[in-house]
Amino acid sequence: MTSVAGDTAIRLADAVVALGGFPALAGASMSVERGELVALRGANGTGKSTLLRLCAGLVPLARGGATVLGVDLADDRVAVRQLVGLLGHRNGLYAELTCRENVAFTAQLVGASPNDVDDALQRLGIDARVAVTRAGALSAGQRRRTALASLIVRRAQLWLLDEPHAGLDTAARNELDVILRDATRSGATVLYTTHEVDRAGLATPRTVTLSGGCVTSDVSSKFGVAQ
Amino acid sequence: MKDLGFILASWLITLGSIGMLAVVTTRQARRLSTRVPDDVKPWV
Amino acid sequence: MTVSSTGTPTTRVIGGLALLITGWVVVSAFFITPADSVQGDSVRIMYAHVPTAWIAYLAFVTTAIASGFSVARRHRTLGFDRVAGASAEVGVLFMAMTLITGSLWGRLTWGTFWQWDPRLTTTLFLFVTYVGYLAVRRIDTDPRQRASRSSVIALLAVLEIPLVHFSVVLWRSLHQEASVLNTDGDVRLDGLMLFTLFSGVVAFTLIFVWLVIHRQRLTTLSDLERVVGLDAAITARRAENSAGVTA
Amino acid sequence: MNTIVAVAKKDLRIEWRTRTLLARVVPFALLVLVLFAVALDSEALLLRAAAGLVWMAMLFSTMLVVQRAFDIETSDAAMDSLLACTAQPSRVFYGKALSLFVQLFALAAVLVTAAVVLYGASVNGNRVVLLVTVVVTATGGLATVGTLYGAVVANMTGRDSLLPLLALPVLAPLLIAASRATEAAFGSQTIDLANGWAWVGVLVVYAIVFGSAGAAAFSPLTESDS
Repeated sequence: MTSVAGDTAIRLADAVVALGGFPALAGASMSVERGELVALRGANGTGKSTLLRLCAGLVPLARGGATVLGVDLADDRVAVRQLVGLLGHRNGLYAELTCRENVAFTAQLVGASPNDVDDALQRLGIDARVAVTRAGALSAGQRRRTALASLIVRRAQLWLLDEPHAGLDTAARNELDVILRDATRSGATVLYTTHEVDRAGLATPRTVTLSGGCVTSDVSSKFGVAQ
Repeated sequence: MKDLGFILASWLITLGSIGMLAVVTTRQARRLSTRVPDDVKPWV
Repeated sequence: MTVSSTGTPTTRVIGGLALLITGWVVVSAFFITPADSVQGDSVRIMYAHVPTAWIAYLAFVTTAIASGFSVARRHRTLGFDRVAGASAEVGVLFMAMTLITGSLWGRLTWGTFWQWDPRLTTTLFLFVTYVGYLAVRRIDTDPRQRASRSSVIALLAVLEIPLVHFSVVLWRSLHQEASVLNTDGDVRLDGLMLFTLFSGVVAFTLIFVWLVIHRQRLTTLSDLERVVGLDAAITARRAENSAGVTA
Repeated sequence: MNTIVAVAKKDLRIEWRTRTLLARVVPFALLVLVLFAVALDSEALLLRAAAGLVWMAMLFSTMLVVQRAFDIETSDAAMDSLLACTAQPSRVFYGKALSLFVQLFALAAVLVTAAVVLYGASVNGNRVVLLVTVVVTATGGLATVGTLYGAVVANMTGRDSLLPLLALPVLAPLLIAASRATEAAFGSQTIDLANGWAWVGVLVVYAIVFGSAGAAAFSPLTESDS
């Protein structure tokens, strides 16, 4: 899928998002090119999740400008929904369906093949036993992996991941890093939040730090950022 | 006048509720107006 | 100095005129017009009831049209949505008054407070539908979201009401019951009675316009208050942020 | 088409595993019928009211089924991903309506049987055709309106009390038409068979109107706000 937006995936200009009168984003500005892998850092309550939800078209823009994949969010935030894959706090799974059924449902909707489902499950280390377990009975980490598998199957242009590493074991975290880099190599843009300094630094060429609902630092490095 | 009670009741209900809505509206307006600066009010 | 009301010279003129004409209608209804040959004195309720009902229907037509415009403009201008909401608020009140005064009149004329005739039944459903519409509007959310949601409800009501009316008409037509009294309120009126009724319609239309103008300005105020509050909150959050960095 | 079937199958599979309909809604609807019988306390009156009571019970049960159908979507924010995966939200609407239709149809079958058993209503000969048509068209209307207003309240606070307030007035024409037509099918003295079929016409128009309106309105309704 091509877009008229050129090379910019996300452009925020003093973006403000109000949640019940509270400015969760209080004028954030940043720009992300297509194919970039960007980590969003910041303490709890600095607006990381809100920034992701804004980019996914789930919350209205109150002030400023926001363009995601060529879609002006102030004008039509629903249009961006289809281009973006969001993994939020909640996994978006059906508790009564098995892990595999959840991923297969996504595959059916986007027209992916059953092979894609198997590949995605395998990449996230979901074995046959877990695959046939109801999502409601899985552990938090396994549910997270299932949601990630759904995301892989979707092949979205922009990946927005809220704390994707949380709840995963070391092997899965490393595999996730590989998956994210593969995604950017195939042209997708990845934006994920984390509050782990080392992971943000080592795995990611660019780290954007949020504080008080604003972008306070933006560091790019090929070698990672020394803290 | 026959059925004066019914007729009076109808008129009182009608004019009373309109009056009440008008009073509530103006009071609310007075309360809210002070919290918003004049230069953004489109009718000022 | 802040202007401490939503009034303007125009609304004051409208309000004054409305009061004046309403005064005349009351005087005429009680003391000048004669009793009706069929209905007797209960016709005096009609001078309040008919204009009220007229305004109630006018209000819902206004809401429907304003909602349609709001959708057509894709809720970019919230003015239409505010008018739709204000009109529905006024309409629900007038609809309640219509139902009450109507049943008082019905008690005198038909001998019953309520009859399941199509007009009454449709009016009742119209009332309940717009109570629901107002309930949706009251949910605290972003104004544009409010506009988008409530316009859908208002436009669905436009579909619903003819269906309700049609099915009630069909339903009642199957019951061949004689009316208690063969009148449905459309009485023959002499010149003065007609003029009083007409004055009532004019007066209540002015009242409606006055109320809608003021109430949509109230919505504007509370939307603006949100904006002003957000400005303050953004400044506060940014200040807290820079304070945190220097500390 | 694919999306419609996928969504409907997903909903029905979840329903089959939780058996909410069987375990809660069907008992509730039967209970309503029994309580009506106790309240009316007259067999002649019950027989006369049977059709209306069946559809009243259907309306109340629809509220439960619709709430359940959207709880599935909102409890883990699955609706957001679902809508993100489809180009046409109207297909999600039809998918959810289809699954509601299947569930409500099964419920209607149970309730009509219950009316025959409990209230002494009788259906015979060519009246069966009318009855089946009424149940199909009325259930179609219930499913589309239910899905539409379920979506309206899905991301609102206090939706449990809001759904009946919004949906029941809209369902009034359906209640009137379905009750009268079912009355005709039950062999009532007041309504003949031809009139029964006229009411079916109303039900068809109703289902088509809200089926298309729902599909058109579904997309703006699903914008979440927090």
